[in-house]
Amino acid sequence: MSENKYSVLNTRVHNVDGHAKVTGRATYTFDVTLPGMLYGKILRSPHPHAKILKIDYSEALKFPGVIAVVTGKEDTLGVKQGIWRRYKDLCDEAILTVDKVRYIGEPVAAVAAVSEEIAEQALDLINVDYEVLPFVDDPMEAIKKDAPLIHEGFERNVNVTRQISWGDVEEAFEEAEYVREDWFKLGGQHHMCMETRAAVANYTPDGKLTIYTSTQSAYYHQALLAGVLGLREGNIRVLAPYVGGGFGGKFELDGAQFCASVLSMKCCKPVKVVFSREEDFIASKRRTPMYYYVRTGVKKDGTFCAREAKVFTNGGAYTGMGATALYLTGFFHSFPYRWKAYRYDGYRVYTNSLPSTSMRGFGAPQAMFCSEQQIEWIANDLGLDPIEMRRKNGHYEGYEVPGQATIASCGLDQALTAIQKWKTSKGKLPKNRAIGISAAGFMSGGIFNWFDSPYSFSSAVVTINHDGTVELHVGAQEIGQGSSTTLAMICAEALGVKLEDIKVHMGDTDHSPADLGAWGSRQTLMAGNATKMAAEDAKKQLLEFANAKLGFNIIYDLDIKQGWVYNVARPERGMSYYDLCKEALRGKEGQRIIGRGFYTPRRKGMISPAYSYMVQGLDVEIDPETGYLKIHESVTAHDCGQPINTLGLIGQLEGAASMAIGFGYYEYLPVEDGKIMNPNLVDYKLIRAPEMPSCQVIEIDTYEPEGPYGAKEAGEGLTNPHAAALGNAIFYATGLQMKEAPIRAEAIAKAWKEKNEKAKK
Amino acid sequence: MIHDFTYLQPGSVKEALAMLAEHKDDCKVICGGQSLLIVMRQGLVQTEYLIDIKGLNELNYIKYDDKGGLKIGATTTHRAIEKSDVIAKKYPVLVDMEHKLASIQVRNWGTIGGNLAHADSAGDPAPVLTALNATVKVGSAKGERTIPLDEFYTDLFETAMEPGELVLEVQVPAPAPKTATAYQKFNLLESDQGIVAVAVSITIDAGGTCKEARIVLGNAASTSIRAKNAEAVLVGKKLTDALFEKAGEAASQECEPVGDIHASEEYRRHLIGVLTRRMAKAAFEQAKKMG
Amino acid sequence: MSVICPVCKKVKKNPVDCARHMFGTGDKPHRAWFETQGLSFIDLLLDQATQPGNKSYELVGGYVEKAQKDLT
Amino acid sequence: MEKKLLRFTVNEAPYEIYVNPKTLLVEAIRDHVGLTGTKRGCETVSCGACTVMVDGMAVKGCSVLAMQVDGMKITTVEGLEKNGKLDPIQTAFLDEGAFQCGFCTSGMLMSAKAFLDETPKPKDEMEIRRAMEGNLCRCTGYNAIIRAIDAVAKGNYREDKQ
Repeated sequence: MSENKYSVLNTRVHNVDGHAKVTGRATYTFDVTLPGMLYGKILRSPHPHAKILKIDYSEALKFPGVIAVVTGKEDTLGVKQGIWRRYKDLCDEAILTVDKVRYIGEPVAAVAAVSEEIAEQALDLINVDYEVLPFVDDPMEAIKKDAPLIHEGFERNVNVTRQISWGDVEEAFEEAEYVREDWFKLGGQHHMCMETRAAVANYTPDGKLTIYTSTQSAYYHQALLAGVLGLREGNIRVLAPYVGGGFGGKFELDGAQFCASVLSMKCCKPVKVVFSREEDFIASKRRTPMYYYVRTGVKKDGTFCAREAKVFTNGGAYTGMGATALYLTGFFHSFPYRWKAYRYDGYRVYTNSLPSTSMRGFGAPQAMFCSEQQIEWIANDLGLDPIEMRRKNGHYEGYEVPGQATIASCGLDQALTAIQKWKTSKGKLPKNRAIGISAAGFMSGGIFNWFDSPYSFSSAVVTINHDGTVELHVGAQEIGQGSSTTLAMICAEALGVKLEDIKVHMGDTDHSPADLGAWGSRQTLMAGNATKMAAEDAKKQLLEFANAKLGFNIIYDLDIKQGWVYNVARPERGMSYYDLCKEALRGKEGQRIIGRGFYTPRRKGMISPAYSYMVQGLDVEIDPETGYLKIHESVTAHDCGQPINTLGLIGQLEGAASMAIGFGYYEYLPVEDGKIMNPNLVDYKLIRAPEMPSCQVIEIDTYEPEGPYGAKEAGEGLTNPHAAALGNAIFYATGLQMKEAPIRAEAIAKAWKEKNEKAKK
Repeated sequence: MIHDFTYLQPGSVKEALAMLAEHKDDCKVICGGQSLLIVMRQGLVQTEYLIDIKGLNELNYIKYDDKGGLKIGATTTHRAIEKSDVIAKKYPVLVDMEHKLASIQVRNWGTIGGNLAHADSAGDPAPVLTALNATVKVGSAKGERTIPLDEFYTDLFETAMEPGELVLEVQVPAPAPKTATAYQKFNLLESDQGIVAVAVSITIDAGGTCKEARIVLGNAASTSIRAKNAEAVLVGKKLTDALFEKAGEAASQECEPVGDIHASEEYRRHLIGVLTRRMAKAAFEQAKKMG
Repeated sequence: MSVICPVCKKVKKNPVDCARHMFGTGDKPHRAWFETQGLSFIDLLLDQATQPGNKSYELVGGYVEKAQKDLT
Repeated sequence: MEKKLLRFTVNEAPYEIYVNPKTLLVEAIRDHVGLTGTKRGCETVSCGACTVMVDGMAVKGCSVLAMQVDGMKITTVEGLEKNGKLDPIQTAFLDEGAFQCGFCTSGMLMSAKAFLDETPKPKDEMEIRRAMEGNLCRCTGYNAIIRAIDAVAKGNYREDKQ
């Protein structure tokens, strides 16, 4: 590792919100109590598909302690909303449904009462007459001609189609000397945020709504709520001081936010709605389950020629963010390789089950499970070294993904070398133990303005007080990923001050500039750029004053570092930053120094301004007779450009690994008859400390010109490779090809048994 | 949401038994409550009276002597068993079992009596204690009686206890010579309940012939069950890998598991076979090493 | 042989490619064109998706070719 | 339902409160005493976010009736610091970045604290991992938490080393 040229960046610092979090002082929406607050509970559909004929809540209203009952038909504008505001067809969810339910758990009515218990008891007193309709919960069934229609106007339940292509696929397949095709099946996965969906809405008779909520994007929720409630955006204040996890599940409007708001508007009192863990499982969306067909053609020397994929995704009852997942899975299915010709046809299908949406990796983990295993099998079929085959076809700096993206920085080659070296160092492993590897790449800030925001993607305001303390106002959202610390570090580095000088203000739409929020791995790059620009703007103003004050020849350049304002040519000559601040404010008639910054990607293709690369290795022991997997070690070679927040980076990568291993092995989320079969933490298996392998991270040194200080994505992309790496380890240890994720122990044991029986014959 | 109940906190076993006699079917007993409170919260269990025996220290003990064997009072916590020196020395399998029973938090508060009375067929202690030939002492206002653990369970969440009876103690005979017990549950997360579990106790004679075998299956039927056909495969024989394999096959046939989202019936039978084979061999190997 | 999309007039390199573009775009005007030809957009789309080969693309490609003379 | 008098000590302060007997310990702490550092993440005694110490033992606050701790000493996350000075385990969590969203952190800290009090010298890393088995974290992948506990166990935070 080269010496750190920065004084704040890439050092180990305490998270700026750490003290509050380790002392129990951090107040989450879950902890918010307001004077006179009521508690809301949601009545949910027991049917996967039914018409609502009548809702009778008269008995519930008579129940002592019940203050209000709301239904979609009587108490809402019935606005169908969605995050794809540019495409009205895809705004298909009313949240509190008006006439029809389309999945088990869909909100049907909501009650506000003086206690949570009374609200819950009152739910039993609401009578709903349903006309139960035939339902379908699998996409391959839902596209059949006689399948029940879930949304009017969406024939054969096809919700969205997406195509990506370049090159002449037919011709490229003809050039191929070896073609392999496989079908894969990918399961859903639950975000399982430790803090369930929660909101405390407080509507006051002056027409203003304040809402505390657990969100990945305060601004999105401000705008989405304005749309469904008929309020001006500016009259809604969204507060999200601490958020107990998001992972892609908390930037759509949810039942807690909507029902708390509608109830509060009816009562003019604060109303708190917190999902139980079971509600969170059945009614807060999931990673998109998919059927994946992959056909790949290569030359005998391992050169990639063509790839074709057809994908059917189980969209569940509504669109949500699912249309983007459909696009991104197709795009990242090509990653991180160069294909002469590539064709992806994706179909998102409505079904009567929990809606599917974005989740960490955003469609890519599904794609990589298929792609990276098939590549391994092809190398094996052809007797080629799989790492060299990947290297031969990999992206490189300057490569253009035809019509899609230009790769400005790429550490794939070095990452492959690092993993190759680690693999070699392990030597020969004992029986039933093998190393599986997988490569991946990911975006660094999604360029999708489906939301049609008129604001910059990210904005920041830096205000310098007379004592040198700095107020950093950003709309970025801290959800645990560490962005408040990362942005504070960028601000401190750019200004040349200490991290302790920075106070970060985020998670409050009244006091932070708009920002699209925490999704698509965008905060470090986009909010980071905006922060850097704002800090540099403020610094420029300070230096103007310093120039005047210090009286150097104008040919000299000034800078600030670690609180010292100095002449770059003569660093010992200068003055204290803190003294400078005091005087600079006087020079501005007492006004504070304010710097502004923003970032909106331009001319950066359709997906992202930059891409991260990684190669993942897993050392796995398999008990093939039972299907039990023990992961001994996880090693990641990772190119995220310039590391900013050292501890945060390691934490993000380890956290991603835990979630990715869950996707690959533990986190089975079965749906039968439209019903999630394990909506609790006893039956839904989350990896725990004893099972979590040690993780080693090898940083690959690259510089991303579009990123702040050369930084790019870390933390989301690493959800992509583990499932395939697990599959590849199983393949080398047992010869089995596992085509369904999560790879279930039972499936391994069964395949092993069948293989042995076949061998006996 | 837990339904309301009247909370009773007896100061002695006698008082507890009197309360049980008075309220019979209208009451439930809570001890550590690590399982009971979950089902009460789900609304699956409602009760008019809840008798809390957690504080009954007269049932909180671990006693051992070579003649009478081990006696564990009902309100003894899992953690106390896990950390008991005498149990570690005499019944190491019990300590191993407790290590992987849920989490430290649960073991700190949960009790052996509560666990056995809850009668979850996936519970860890029952198969191990049954393999160790344990007996449960139960009491009521009318008196006390003992029930061998392999007759204690009648159905899922059902025991042979009459209304008004309370688990007082678990009794485990002193270990016989050249006897070893092995236990394993199969799960993906090591302290989860077992998808299936197998405990095997094997006694061999000086020549290495199997004198006695007790094979107990967890979560392979509505209660933990003895695999008597599998035991018969081993008893009276010089033990070999082929016999362990056969015992496994017998166990996988005689168990009565049901399929659920965690495992199909077929997979559970398969796992029972594999684990029976492995545990029988493990117990045998340990017994061989004993003097 | 390059062709012009009969709906949005985009130039595509051949009729099959143009058919694929029309399915891929799939917006109201493109779907409506299928109806005018007496074709079912969604049925052809799903036939293409679920069956091997390019039958739907080739079929629609034929209609695209026929439509060319009215476009120039 | 007749309320019962519960007397207990929370973070060394005595409390007398009246509760419905079905009140869980975590509800007594959060809703009656008003200490919201202790969280709840499930209804099935699975996640450990509600872990507190009862007479020095780590216990899940959702698995215990409040009445069962009558007369006992409870320590919550708010009770870890003394006169504004953080407990070594809190500092170690900061130094290792052993938290992200922070929602599981209080429970993690209480499990870790109880474990270290009981086992000042764990024999290996797996012993620490097993001690934390009852606490779920969705963000960190646990390893940073294990490193923090290990650092305290190794004595890096002893007074004489500070």
